[in-house]
Amino acid sequence: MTTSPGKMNEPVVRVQNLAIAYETHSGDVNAVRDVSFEIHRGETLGLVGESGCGKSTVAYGLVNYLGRNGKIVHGEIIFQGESLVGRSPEELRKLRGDQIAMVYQDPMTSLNPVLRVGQQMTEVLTVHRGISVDEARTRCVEMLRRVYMPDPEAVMGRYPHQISGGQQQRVVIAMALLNNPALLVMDEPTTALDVTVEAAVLDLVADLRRDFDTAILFISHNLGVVARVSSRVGVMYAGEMVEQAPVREIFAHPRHPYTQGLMRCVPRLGADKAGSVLYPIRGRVPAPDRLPPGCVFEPRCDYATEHCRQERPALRQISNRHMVSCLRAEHIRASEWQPTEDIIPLMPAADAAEPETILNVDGLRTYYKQSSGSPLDLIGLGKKRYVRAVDGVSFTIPQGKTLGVVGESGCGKSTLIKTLIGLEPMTGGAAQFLGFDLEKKASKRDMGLIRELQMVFQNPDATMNPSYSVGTQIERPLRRFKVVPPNQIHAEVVRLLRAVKLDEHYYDRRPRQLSGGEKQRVGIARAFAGRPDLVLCDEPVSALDVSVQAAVLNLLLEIQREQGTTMIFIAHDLSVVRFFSDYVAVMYLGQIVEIGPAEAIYAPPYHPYTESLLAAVPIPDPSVAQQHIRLEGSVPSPLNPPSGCRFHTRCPRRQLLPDGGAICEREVPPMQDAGDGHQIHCHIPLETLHDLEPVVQIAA
Amino acid sequence: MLVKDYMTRHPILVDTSRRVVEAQRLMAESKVGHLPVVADGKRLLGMVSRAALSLRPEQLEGLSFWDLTDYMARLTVGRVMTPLSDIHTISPSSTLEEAADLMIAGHVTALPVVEEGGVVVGIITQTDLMVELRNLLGAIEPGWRVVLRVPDREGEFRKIMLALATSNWGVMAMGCVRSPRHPGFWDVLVKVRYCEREELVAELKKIAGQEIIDIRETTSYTER
Amino acid sequence: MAVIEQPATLSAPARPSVWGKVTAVLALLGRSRVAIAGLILVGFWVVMASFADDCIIRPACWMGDSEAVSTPWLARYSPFEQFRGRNLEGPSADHWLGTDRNGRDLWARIVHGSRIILVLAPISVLIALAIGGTLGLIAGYFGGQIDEVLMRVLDALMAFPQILLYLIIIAALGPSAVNVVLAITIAGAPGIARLVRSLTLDIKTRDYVAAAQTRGESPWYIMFVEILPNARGPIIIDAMLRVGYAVFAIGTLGFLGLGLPPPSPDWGSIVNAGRKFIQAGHPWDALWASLSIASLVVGLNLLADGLSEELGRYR
Amino acid sequence: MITFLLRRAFYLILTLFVVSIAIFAMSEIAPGNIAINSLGNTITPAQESSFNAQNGLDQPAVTRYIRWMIGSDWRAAGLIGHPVRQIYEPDLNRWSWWGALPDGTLFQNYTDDGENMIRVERLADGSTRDVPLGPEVWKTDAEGYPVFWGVDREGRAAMWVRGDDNEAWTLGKSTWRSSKGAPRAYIPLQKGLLRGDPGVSFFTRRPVAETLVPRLMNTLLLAGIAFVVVMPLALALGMLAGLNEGRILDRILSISSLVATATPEFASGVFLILIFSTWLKWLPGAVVVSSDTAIFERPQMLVLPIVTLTLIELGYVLRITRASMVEVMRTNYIRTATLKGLPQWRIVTKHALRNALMAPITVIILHVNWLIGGIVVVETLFGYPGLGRYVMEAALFKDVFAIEAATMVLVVIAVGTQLFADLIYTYLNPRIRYT
Repeated sequence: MTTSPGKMNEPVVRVQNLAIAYETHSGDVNAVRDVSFEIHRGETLGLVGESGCGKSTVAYGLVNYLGRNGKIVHGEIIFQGESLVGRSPEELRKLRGDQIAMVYQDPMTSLNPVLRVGQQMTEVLTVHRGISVDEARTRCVEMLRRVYMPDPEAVMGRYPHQISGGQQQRVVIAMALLNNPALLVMDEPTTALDVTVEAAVLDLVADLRRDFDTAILFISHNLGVVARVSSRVGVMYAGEMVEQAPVREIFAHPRHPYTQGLMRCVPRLGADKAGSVLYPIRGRVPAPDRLPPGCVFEPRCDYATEHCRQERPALRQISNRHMVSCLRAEHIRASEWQPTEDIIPLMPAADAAEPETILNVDGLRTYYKQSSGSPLDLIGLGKKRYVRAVDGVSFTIPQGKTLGVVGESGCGKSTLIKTLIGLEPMTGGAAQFLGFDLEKKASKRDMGLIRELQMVFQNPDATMNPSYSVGTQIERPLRRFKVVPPNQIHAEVVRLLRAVKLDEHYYDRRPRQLSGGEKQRVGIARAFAGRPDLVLCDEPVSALDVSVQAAVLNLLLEIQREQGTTMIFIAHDLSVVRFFSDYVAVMYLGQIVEIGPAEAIYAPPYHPYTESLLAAVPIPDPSVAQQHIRLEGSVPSPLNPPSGCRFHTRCPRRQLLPDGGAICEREVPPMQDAGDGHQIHCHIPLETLHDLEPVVQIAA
Repeated sequence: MLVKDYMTRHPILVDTSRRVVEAQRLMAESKVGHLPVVADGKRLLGMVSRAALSLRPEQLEGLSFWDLTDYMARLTVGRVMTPLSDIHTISPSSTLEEAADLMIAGHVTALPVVEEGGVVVGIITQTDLMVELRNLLGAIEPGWRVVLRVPDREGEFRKIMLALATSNWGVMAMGCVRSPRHPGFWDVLVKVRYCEREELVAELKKIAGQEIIDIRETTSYTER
Repeated sequence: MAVIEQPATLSAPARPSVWGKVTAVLALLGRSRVAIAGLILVGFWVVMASFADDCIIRPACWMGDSEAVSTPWLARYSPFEQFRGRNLEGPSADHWLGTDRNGRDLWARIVHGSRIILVLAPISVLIALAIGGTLGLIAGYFGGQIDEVLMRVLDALMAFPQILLYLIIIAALGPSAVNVVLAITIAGAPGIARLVRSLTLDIKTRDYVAAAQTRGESPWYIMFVEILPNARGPIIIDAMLRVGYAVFAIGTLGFLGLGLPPPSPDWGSIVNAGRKFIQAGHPWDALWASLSIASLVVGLNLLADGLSEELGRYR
Repeated sequence: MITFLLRRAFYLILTLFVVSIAIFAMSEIAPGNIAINSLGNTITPAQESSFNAQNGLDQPAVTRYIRWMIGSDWRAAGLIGHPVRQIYEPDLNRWSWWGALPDGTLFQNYTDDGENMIRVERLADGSTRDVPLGPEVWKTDAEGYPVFWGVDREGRAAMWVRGDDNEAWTLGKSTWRSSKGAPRAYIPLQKGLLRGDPGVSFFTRRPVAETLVPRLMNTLLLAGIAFVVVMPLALALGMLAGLNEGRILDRILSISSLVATATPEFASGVFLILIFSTWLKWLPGAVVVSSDTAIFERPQMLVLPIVTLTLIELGYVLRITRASMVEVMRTNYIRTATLKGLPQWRIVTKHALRNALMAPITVIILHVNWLIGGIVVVETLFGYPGLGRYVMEAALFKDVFAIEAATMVLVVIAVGTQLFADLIYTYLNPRIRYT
């Protein structure tokens, strides 16, 4: 029996032609223009788009919190039948936290560090309801229990820094729901969280929407997340809403070229580089003060015509509940799209016959010393404790192949490659690379070794030194490694710039004049300047927007194919790792729990941890069925890892073993070989693991 | 089947200080017939309906045009609402029957749903109950609607259940009510699908003492 | 001020010339009224100090060759010339600000005093910057035991009230220009070291530093080429404030009789000498010198304040 | 949390130790000889060495540091065989050292000829009587000399050698006096800084503590009043400016506070004297007192020094508080509080205040160092009899023990306030309280 949506068909909130501008030195800049949408009770509208598209501005415009220099210049926000624009601050204050609530991106900074969780929650009730603190406390505890917070009474008495990130976000959500708001605005609520925690929070959001009949505006840059929680999806580009449709409809039949482009940028889970291609969208999002005169997407659109250059399209209905702002929406089909010539599909690298092993890591350990915090430390007598960041990792990589490493944050994947490259001292074990021992720190290594081992970094804003020009920074490794004679350095820099698809004008550019993707390209050029044999990539694309991410991945693949470089590739996005890597290692608490060829990792048999990770990945396709496996609790401290199998405290598959997996607590799990170099460290027999249902039903 | 599952959550609320004309516009634009009147923090103070908002001539007697404008401008929702003491409220954990009973008893068409502490969490209207009655009896998908008249004694109901269960048909709805004009009998409505009319009739005819008084095929309903 | 009013272009030219940088900074300053006020105050004293006499065009004079006789320009008289019978006079056409008890022209003394202070203060800050900056870089970059020991020592120095440091140093070594610079350097270096250390701790976690490490660069290269240039913004603003403090400190030392030995026209010494005559109805010495030092320090602070505010706005 | 505080306390004690060595070392390397500084440059080498020996200046630096810090009486008592005690002699208005016999009798020693030691016993009424001692008092030391350790008439532990005719020079009222049969070695008796005795000034020949303590009290009074005036005012105004960031009130407060902090105390003091004393004649422009403790006679004398001190501190604290408030008001948790629909006053008092106070409290209290500088200047400018002026005078006259003692007192105050700042910070910041 269906629940009745009630007889009131009026939406909770209706936004009409909203335009928001920010005052700057050079006049008003329209961050959001002409945005319209409505959200009904119990409905979630997902808002997606790359950074700088005005998603968050819409969210804060909705609660009328635009800072001193932001203002609504045009349009209406009708909330529960009445306009929010032009209301007095006192009226708005009464609505906020009562009828309209908000959940934020970064839960840690959104909670006041000096007030206990309980104080922060109860005041929402005492202020809006005027009830006693005791009564408010009972209600808060109830609400915390409702958001599946373990031990809610205790949490009420804690300070925000004493609970984990996922729990903080639950507190923020519970706080938002205390007054049973009609509208809940969620601004990237899971972006700061790990994939497993994200999955749990998204489940919670779906639950709450059903139980509270709340209208939710859910903002995310991640197509997979939006696909999981939304009932309808709006796509924003450069401050405008370009397409809006029910979630299944938009993922099955995207009509706007931008939406289509976004979907072509992200690898599907299970796709690999041999069988599929990522097509980045060329160009970048225009700044709000330099918009093209016609369609905002026209400069990046493959279908643009003269007409598009002159006329700005409006959002219009093209079928039942599907709206799009494209003049040519009826004429374009996603299936008939052909890549333009400047995006060349990559050919799979020819498989050399049995390549030789280039890197051999055996039992690698990296510990950090941490003081125990006892007063004895002052005089050096305190007991030393060690953070076991990497604790006995072994693997080999054949020449020219890519090893992907995945795992939650804090699993030691970054420490692993920092140790290999010599940024962190090795505590134990051995690593051999081309006959060199990797025991020493980088500053003490042989120049020949340094040259062959380079790294690509995560944060595009920090990868380049802001004080020097692009050319100077690429020159430095060339001079240092004496790659080319000094008189040819300039030519070589230009060649490298071209290789990363930047023209020579970039030679004199400063980092601040570059976009994130361009900076990352320069970082790649610098890493590859010495023609290294092994390049370690530390989340090179995770800080980039999806369209840029695709371009950078393609670039790395292309250089790898040309130079035959071996790579270790770290990412938290399992789809990207699957796409990019030949082999994949899954790490948990400093150890590899599963390693093997990429295709083998993503199908049974898998380690229960891998299985949970796969179940948690948000997939940008609402038609894909995913099993519901969720990890309990948070990652234990690497200071004091659990005995036996380190995963036993959270393992959802322990009951497959006799007596509930008592052995997992006692004994280190054996390595089980599933053939073809696929190794699983688990007590559960391979056959049992093999019979598990695949987590993701990947459509052929 | 509790009120909380069938009420409309997050109803539009008005403040006591709101002017009557504004409330009228709000009701018209939002297509609602009732507005709970609240003070700070959604605490219920009363209700207004369209009828309550419409002005009665005697109220305006003897007012000049200017007085009238002034009167209208000052007339607030708080002055015309039915105060809390005069209205029926219902808790979210009450049953639908209780809601219906309250409406019948109080001659009202809508009830505010109020939590402990007087906080409005929803509103339930006659229409909501009608929708549920319809769904209860007919579900919303096509099938055979059969009404049987059965004697008022133990075991009759069981016979129908047995007949339907052995045949593996889908039973979508079932309801029984005392026959309005035939004391000693019950009218039982069943909605069945995945079967042919003949099979259904044949099977039900086998039951002694019961009579098919109506059988018809229903198709679709307004979606709500 | 036409140059200042010109708004800075958002996308800087590909190869910014030195002049381009200067105009960019001026344009940034031009946005802030506070900074302009500071610039005018400081500029006034810089002009006075530069053109007090013809010293600026005679290199012999730069080296402190006291034999050479300077021709007064803006100062009108020599700061040491005593006008007989005209001691303790108020302002007049002959002596704009009056004369002191020895019949010396106060305007000439004030103007020459600005030269002393505007030479000594920046020099002491530069030396403190060099020492403190290096220590801060070393402590921040290497961390561990080196950091621990260095910071303990610097903390101890900072726990020491600065005035006592000045007193003890000057008391131990005697008043002279060199000792004044030394005292201010020793007092200022720990603060700079702390600032640079905290900046280094932040910057050294950036990926470009890791990139340099993976190239096997030497620690000194990383500290001075990769880290230091990126710390320059806060350091420059801090240095500007510190020049203000240094002026403040030099004045205070002079006032306490620990500054430059007489007859040097040190502002602090002028106040110290002149305060005896305040009650006697001749407040001019103390008043002018106090006003001068206050205006210079306030100017420097306004400049630093305006600059940091504008920089902050674009960060 | 305990660990954090212990750690801080440990470092502060370490700091104090380092500072004490530094102060000692600095007065050590100061050019010029204490003897010459104290006695003038006409003294003969014999007089100088005698002076040095009597004052323990012939000892190595380490020994003198230890004596300065933890005293020399325990060492002397060990050598004498009797405890030594410091008593006040009312008729002479001074403190002096005596040895104490087991029955409690106080004594000093002298000899006229190097053979017969005489014990001067002090009677209850303050008079003395001489008791000759027998030859058995001479003990043979490690090098075979017959020696006697006692307390000499000047109150120093001293070692006589039997049969010695050593000549000692002492400066009387104005003339040098030479005496025979003087001790060979001296240990000037003092309790040491840690036990509250910073020694005797070479300049005034009075115990340093005697002058230092009242001066310190005067200074604490001045600084205390200034502090009590400044803190609430500056914090409140700073908050006000921070909450009205960019508005006209903020502008006025910011600029005037900048001017107030940037103007050196002696300059603002001169302005205040000119305005309120010379021109308006409302208040006295200097503190003139008959004795160090008489500052309460005319409280209005205190006004200008306090205002001068207040101005500079007020500006500084106001600016820090404002900056902190502005920063806090931009944080995400204030955004959360606003979007929770809390009233503005509640956001400010409950959410912003404590966070905004956290940064300034530590910085402000660390600024005590700066305040000390201000105190020295203000006391000098207004002629206020406080510790600041005492330090100044001691520095000018190179009165080593006075400089050392006053400096240590000021450093202890500075360092102590740091510990206090840490305590407050810990109280305000739960991140440290619960780790």
